[in-house]
Amino acid sequence: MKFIIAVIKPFKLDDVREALGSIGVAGMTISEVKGFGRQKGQTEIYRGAEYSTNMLPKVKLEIAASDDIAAQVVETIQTTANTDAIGDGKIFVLDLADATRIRTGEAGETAL
Amino acid sequence: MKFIIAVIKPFKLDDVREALGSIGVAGMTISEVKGFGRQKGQTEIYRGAEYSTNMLPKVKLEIAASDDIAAQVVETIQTTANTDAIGDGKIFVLDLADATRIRTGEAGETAL
Amino acid sequence: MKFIIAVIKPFKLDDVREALGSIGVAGMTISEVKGFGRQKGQTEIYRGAEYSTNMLPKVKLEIAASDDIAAQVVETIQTTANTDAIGDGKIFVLDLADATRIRTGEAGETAL
Amino acid sequence: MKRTFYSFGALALGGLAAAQPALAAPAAEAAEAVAEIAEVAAPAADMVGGGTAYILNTLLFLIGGFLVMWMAAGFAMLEAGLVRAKNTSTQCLKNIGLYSIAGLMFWVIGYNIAYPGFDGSGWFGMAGTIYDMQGVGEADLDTGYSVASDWFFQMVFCATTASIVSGTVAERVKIVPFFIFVVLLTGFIYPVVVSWEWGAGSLDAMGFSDFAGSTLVHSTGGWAALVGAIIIGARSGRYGKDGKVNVFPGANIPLATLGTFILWLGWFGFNGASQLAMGTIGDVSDVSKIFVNTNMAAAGGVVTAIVFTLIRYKKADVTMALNGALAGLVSITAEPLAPSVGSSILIGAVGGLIVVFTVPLLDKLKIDDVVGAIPVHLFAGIWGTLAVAFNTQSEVDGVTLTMGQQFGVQGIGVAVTAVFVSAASAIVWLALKHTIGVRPTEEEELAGLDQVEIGVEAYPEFART
Amino acid sequence: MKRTFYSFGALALGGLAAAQPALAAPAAEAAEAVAEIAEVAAPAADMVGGGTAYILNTLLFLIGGFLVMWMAAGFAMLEAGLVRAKNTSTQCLKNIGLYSIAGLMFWVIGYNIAYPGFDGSGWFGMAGTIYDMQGVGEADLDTGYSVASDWFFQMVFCATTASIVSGTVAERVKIVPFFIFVVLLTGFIYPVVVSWEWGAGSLDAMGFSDFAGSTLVHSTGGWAALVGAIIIGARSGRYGKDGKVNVFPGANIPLATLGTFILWLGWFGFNGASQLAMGTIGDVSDVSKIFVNTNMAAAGGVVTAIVFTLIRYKKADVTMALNGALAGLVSITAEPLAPSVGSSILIGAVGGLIVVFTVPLLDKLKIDDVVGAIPVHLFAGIWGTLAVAFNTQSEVDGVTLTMGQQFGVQGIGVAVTAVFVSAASAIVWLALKHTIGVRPTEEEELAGLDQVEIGVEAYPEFART
Amino acid sequence: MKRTFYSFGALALGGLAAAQPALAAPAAEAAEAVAEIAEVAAPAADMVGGGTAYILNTLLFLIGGFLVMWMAAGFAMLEAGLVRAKNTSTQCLKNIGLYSIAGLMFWVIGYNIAYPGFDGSGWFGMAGTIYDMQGVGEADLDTGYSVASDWFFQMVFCATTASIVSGTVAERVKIVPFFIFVVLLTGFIYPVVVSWEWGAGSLDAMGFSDFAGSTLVHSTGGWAALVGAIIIGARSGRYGKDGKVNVFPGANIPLATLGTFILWLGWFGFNGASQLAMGTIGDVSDVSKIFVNTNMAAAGGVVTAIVFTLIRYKKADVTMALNGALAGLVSITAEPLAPSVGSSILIGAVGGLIVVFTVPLLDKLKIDDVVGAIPVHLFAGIWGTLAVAFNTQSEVDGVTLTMGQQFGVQGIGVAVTAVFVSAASAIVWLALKHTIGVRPTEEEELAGLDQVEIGVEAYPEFART
Ligand SMILES: Nc1ncnc2c1ncn2[C@@H]1O[C@H](COP(=O)(O)OP(=O)(O)O)[C@@H](O)[C@H]1O
Ligand SMILES: Nc1ncnc2c1ncn2[C@@H]1O[C@H](COP(=O)(O)OP(=O)(O)O)[C@@H](O)[C@H]1O
Ligand SMILES: Nc1ncnc2c1ncn2[C@@H]1O[C@H](COP(=O)(O)OP(=O)(O)O)[C@@H](O)[C@H]1O
Repeated sequence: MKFIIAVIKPFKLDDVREALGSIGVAGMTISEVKGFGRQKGQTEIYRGAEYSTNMLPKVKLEIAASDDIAAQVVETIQTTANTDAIGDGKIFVLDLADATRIRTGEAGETAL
Repeated sequence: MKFIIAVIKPFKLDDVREALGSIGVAGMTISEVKGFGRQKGQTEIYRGAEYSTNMLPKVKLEIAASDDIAAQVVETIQTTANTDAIGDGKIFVLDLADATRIRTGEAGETAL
Repeated sequence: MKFIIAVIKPFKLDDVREALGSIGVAGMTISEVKGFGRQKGQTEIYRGAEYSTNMLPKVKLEIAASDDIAAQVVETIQTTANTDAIGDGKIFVLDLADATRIRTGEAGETAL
Repeated sequence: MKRTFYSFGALALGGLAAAQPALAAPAAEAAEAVAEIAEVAAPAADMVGGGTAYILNTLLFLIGGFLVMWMAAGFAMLEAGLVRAKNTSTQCLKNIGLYSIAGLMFWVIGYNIAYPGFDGSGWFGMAGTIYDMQGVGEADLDTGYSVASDWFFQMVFCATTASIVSGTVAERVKIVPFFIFVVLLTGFIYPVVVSWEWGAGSLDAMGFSDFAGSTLVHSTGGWAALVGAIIIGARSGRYGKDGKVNVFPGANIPLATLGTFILWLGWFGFNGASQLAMGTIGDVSDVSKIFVNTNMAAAGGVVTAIVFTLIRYKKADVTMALNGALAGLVSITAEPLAPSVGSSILIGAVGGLIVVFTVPLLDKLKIDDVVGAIPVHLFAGIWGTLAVAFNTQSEVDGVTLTMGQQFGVQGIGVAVTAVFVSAASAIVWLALKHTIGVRPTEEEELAGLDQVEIGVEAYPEFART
Repeated sequence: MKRTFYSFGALALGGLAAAQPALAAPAAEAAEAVAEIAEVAAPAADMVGGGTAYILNTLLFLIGGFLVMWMAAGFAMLEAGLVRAKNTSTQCLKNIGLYSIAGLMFWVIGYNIAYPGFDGSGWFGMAGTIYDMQGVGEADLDTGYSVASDWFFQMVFCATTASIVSGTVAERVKIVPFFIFVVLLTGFIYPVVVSWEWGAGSLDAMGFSDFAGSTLVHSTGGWAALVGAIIIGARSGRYGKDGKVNVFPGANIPLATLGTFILWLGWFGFNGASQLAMGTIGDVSDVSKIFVNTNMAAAGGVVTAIVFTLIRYKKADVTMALNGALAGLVSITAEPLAPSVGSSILIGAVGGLIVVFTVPLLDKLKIDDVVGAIPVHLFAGIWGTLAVAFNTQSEVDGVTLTMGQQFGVQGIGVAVTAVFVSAASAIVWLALKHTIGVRPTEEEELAGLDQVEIGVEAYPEFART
Repeated sequence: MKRTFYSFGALALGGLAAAQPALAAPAAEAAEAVAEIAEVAAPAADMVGGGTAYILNTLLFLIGGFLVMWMAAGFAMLEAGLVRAKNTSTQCLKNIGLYSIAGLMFWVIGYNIAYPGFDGSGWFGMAGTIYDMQGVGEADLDTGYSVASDWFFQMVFCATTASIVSGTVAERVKIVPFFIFVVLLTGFIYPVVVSWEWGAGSLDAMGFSDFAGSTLVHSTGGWAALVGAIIIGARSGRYGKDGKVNVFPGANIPLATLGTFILWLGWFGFNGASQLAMGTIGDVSDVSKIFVNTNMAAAGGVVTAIVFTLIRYKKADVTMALNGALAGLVSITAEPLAPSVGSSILIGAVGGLIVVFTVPLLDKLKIDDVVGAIPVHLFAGIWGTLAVAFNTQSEVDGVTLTMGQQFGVQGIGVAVTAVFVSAASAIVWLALKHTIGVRPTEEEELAGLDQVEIGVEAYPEFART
């Protein structure tokens, strides 16, 4: 099993979720994060003082997926979240040793 | 060492924390997330337009644990966070290659 | 590749980011979390009732790094975020199986 | 003091005297009588004509009325700030709803129960049902002020009573039963209590004195809230095993602060316009004194609460300071005119102390009062009502009561209000509980009423549950 | 009713009569005339002298004026609460900016277009450009009130009109084009409409009646908003394929609630001080009645909106209750004096119903109105204007209109306002669109106007979007 | 202008003249005198009797008083919106506490220092300690207004001064030393400055003119704030190495906007009621003019700030627009009556400009002013005080000053206030610093004062630190 972490632009969330749904991903966990990378934030002026945060709002998805569909999940995210603009984000894939569904206690792939 | 990620219902947090404390888990990192899964959100009406977010508030726990107690941690979370209702959440276990305590620089299991 | 998760005190964020920048880390993802550990929160009084949350605000950094610099990243964080006080935080290192840049579809180390 | 219609049959003394309403406190009355005589002797040009007095009296009601109306916003903000984010929209809805219902009910029946035309005594009466506002063009100099302005001013007091309840029982009462309770509180329970005193009923006859409503308004709301809190029970999870109090911090402290400032501002109308007249220099000077005393009692409450919490807890809990201000205000409400400034500060300070002591006490008793309305409105209201005796003694059948007697009478007023309001509220709450039900399910309560009952989150973009 | 300068040439009847302005409704007028005669017969001491009446009339304008000024804060909070967090700072800036611009423009030119000195009819005129406030020390008893107080009161109405627009077109209009629109709306479009009725122009001559501005203020703002919403288009992503309405919930419901309470409070000034005088007991009693009716119409709107949404959606959407209050207020604004309390509640209740029905309707038409200003100000404004006919019939050339005729005249007023304001607004919005552009780029809109145009996030520490 | 007790010995001219207080500006005075004579010739029915004038004067103080009291809420919201979330509860507590302390201190000693009974000159005096409010029933027609209403109005000004300081030194001063400073500021420093001018002291004798307190209130608060900011130092981490200014954005912009609107509203009371009388048609007309000028100066400040920041930074920083409004208001406060509307706009606009220029300037000097109170209250206050000379020249010993002389005198007033307030404040701040300490530890400051001093987070559910 794989644990996939994707950082995307917030407004792409709905599209990505729909696309993942259509390839059979039933669940995911979402959090709001700040991203720091090549994409630079706007220079802001607050009361005459310039500042640029460089920390841009991003959305992080965490998806546990079976090995079969992991590659497809990555590809789907990559194509759907893509805007060809800097700051589109990253997808990280980690190995997932085990998974448990709290409600039933089921473990392994059936827990996903 | 294992890196355990658990997604639970928010109101179970205190119970889970206490239960983990009693089996010797000294630390964890907690964040608020939105969960997407089988459990469906309520249909809401805002100014006459229906919508259902499907994104439900959840709490995510991240716990680094030694191999000895990892299984016990998973079990404790599973039994404590369980309400037998859909949406109780998941526990994911990843392998943890290394850990460091910032204050002392200690590494490995002693850092936990 | 490594996936490094660091939990630090919030006010150390800018210093750590700068230090990491100077050793060539171009990106990272940041989130606000609550930490539970040896460091105890203040006992608060709200309307005559005592409570202590024990949940302290922390900042979590997630950094994907090539194997070459992973150790240096850990060390840099450890030395920069250190205040010699309890609650300085932890650094966890996981193996990263794969990484993809959404904008270009590049995979592996070049995606970082 | 009676808030009755008074008719100016005898205009003989000229406009000045005509516009002089009955006074609250006999002591003050005597003093003013002297002043009046002096004034009557003054050049005629200095007299205030009856028409002018009518306008000024009416204007006092209008200004006082809009200031007290504004208190509805104050309660809404205070409560919205002190509940958890997941119940904030519900609290907003309850507050705008209760203010609206209070207005409707006070018109449908309330006013005519509050002012039943008692002839010096009585515990229940009705002067009809729907209140007949004077028609356009029927302004009558003899009433001394516009009838509609008086009704407006009375109505906003009625709404205040309901606001008190909504704060205590927040976060665990569904909106429909809550609104039904409000209908009965504002249409029946509150007006009955008012009739005893301002409606020239039996309490008034005994010499009970409640200038602007420490008992009639605040304690009435307070008892209804207390009984509600007991019958409904605490918020789910609020009291743990072995006496542990789980803290549910208010979600938005600046809003609670704003609410308190709004209430403070509104209280100038609440107490000041309860003078009921400003058509003479005596009256307008009294209104001024009331403004000062009201302000200083609140200041006394704030400072006491801050100092006391600093000493006891080493921290200055801002919500206690806010409650302290309100307790000071409630305390002075029963008699904001007669006390000296110094006494007013003291009266308010005791109110502040009461709050900081009784808020944790209620928690010990597992009575869950979300915003502290019971300490503020009920306990400080009782204190203020009793404290009247220090500064004013009523005249009953031509004899002025001793301070001790006045205490007795004030106590009687507190007691009958307690019995009646508690009983009536208990009946209503219990009836609701055993019919349509008052509380959401535990799961709904955990999810928050906003999700379940309103469908609109208060802070959808940053609420974290 | 005309809001013209009236001069008191004939002071023969004494101060009392002198201070009695022309009345809104002939029916009421007749009734008051009777009362007046009775009053004149009363002892001279009860008359209100001309000087006193002048002061009281002026005071009404000042109090009414600051209450309506306060409505600018109400709109700001309502809108700040109902937009998404990423556009909140922009909405705050727009509101404080538009209030400022309205004041400047109404002075530079607006007032003299609104009050061009029509002689009983006219559609456009100017009495000069910059309004010449009376100098210090030039107070003139004959004007009956201070000219500056009247100007102040008129000015805040002008600002209200602009506030309405800002709510509808929020979240997608850049600040510079928005402010340019405000300049033209407050300096030209609004004043022209006002001149037809309060400026003694042609609508007034026909017998059209709009006491405090359901049409002149609210519908004018509403038409400008509607035309703007159509020309500018919906917020990016608001309407999906196949008719799906994407919900963008307001970021801060307590602020929206506060805004509504502020508006409700301000409306006592809006309607009450539109009586334009309180120097007689008749006038001040009318003001009182207006307070009551205004309040009750709002209450009717709230209760209707709550009951209706509960029945239809099983939830009580708090934003609908807030809109219901405002719709009730707008509905009663065209005639807050003549109706009985019961009629007022009904008029407001219909307003509330209109809102809950038309808010989703606009979404069906893909007209994106962020805060519901079109249902509240335009639709309820039209309803209120037509409903005048039930309660008041004007006298034209000495003949009182029938109810049917009055309906007709009210309809004409609604229609000409619709045509003129829509056309004028369309020209301005289209001109802006095709020159400097009205909307930000889609990317900027997604990022939020606060980032792009203001540089200051509204809630930097917890906004998430 | 003197704000002294004036006694109406000579009632010879009848009520009208009797109620006419001394006027602010000789120029205006002359003009009004003419008007008055005309009025006196008018029919007696148009005169305002002494009793009526007394009531109206008192009413002005009461309305003005509650409006200025409301400014305390405005400062609280402005500051709560502009500090970081972790210090918001503290800021709320400080604001409600300081308002309370100001009331108490102004009663304990302040008023009697402010009005020491100087006989045309003097720099320090005391007319006793605790202020003796008039008793109930002791209303005296000769005072021309209720003494308590005057005290109330004066007291709220005193509170304003303290509010100014709290904004500048926010986020880094512990509550106990802060409150001690407030005790001394409101009980001693502010009253002394007031005594020089409104207390008929030496500045007044020189012909210095400060109608409603650009110097006496705003600059006094401003100097105390400036000296405090210097002695206390900047917030930890605010100024980086090599001149880098670290931006700490305000946590809640809509609250700051609300605060500004509240202040704007309150300012109608601040300036308008500083006319001190409305018992004549001249006075009430002046009050009206003051309303207009006050509003237009604020509008000028807003528009200037928006236009200027748009040009300079390509963004319209909303916090600058808010500060612009306040700077416009402060600028016109020294003389809101005499200028024409056009001049008022200009005076306000310059105030707005001053703010946008000096806010970054203070940062260059590493003077950390959290809310911009120094630019708004001190710099714009100085500007407004000097600008008086353009519009008004005082009469000293029967001779009217030239504009140049008036500038000189205004400068002297600014200078002595600067010296005295700075010195006195420095002594207090330094004494506090070297005894109980003013600042929290750096760790505490990082954690936020809410955690350390109050124990209550402002937004516990979504604050992210
Ligand atoms: N090394 C990294 N580790 C973790 N997250 C990263 C890393 N580099 C970038 N990110 C995340 O990806 C986002 C986009 O990266 P950025 O460099 O701005 O653009 P791009 O993905 O187009 O190269 C960043 O905002 C950050 O959240
Ligand atoms: N494949 C997944 N990857 C990551 N998180 C998941 C996944 N599936 C579910 N979750 C998380 O677990 C929560 C509960 O899942 P859900 O399917 O609703 O119920 P249950 O756990 O009872 O099957 C979700 O809200 C989501 O946060
Ligand atoms: N076992 C753990 N798993 C995950 N996070 C942990 C663990 N232990 C500690 N942490 C995180 O590290 C933070 C600091 O830990 P703490 O025990 O308080 O101090 P220290 O790091 O100095 O030993 C905690 O607040 C928590 O966020």
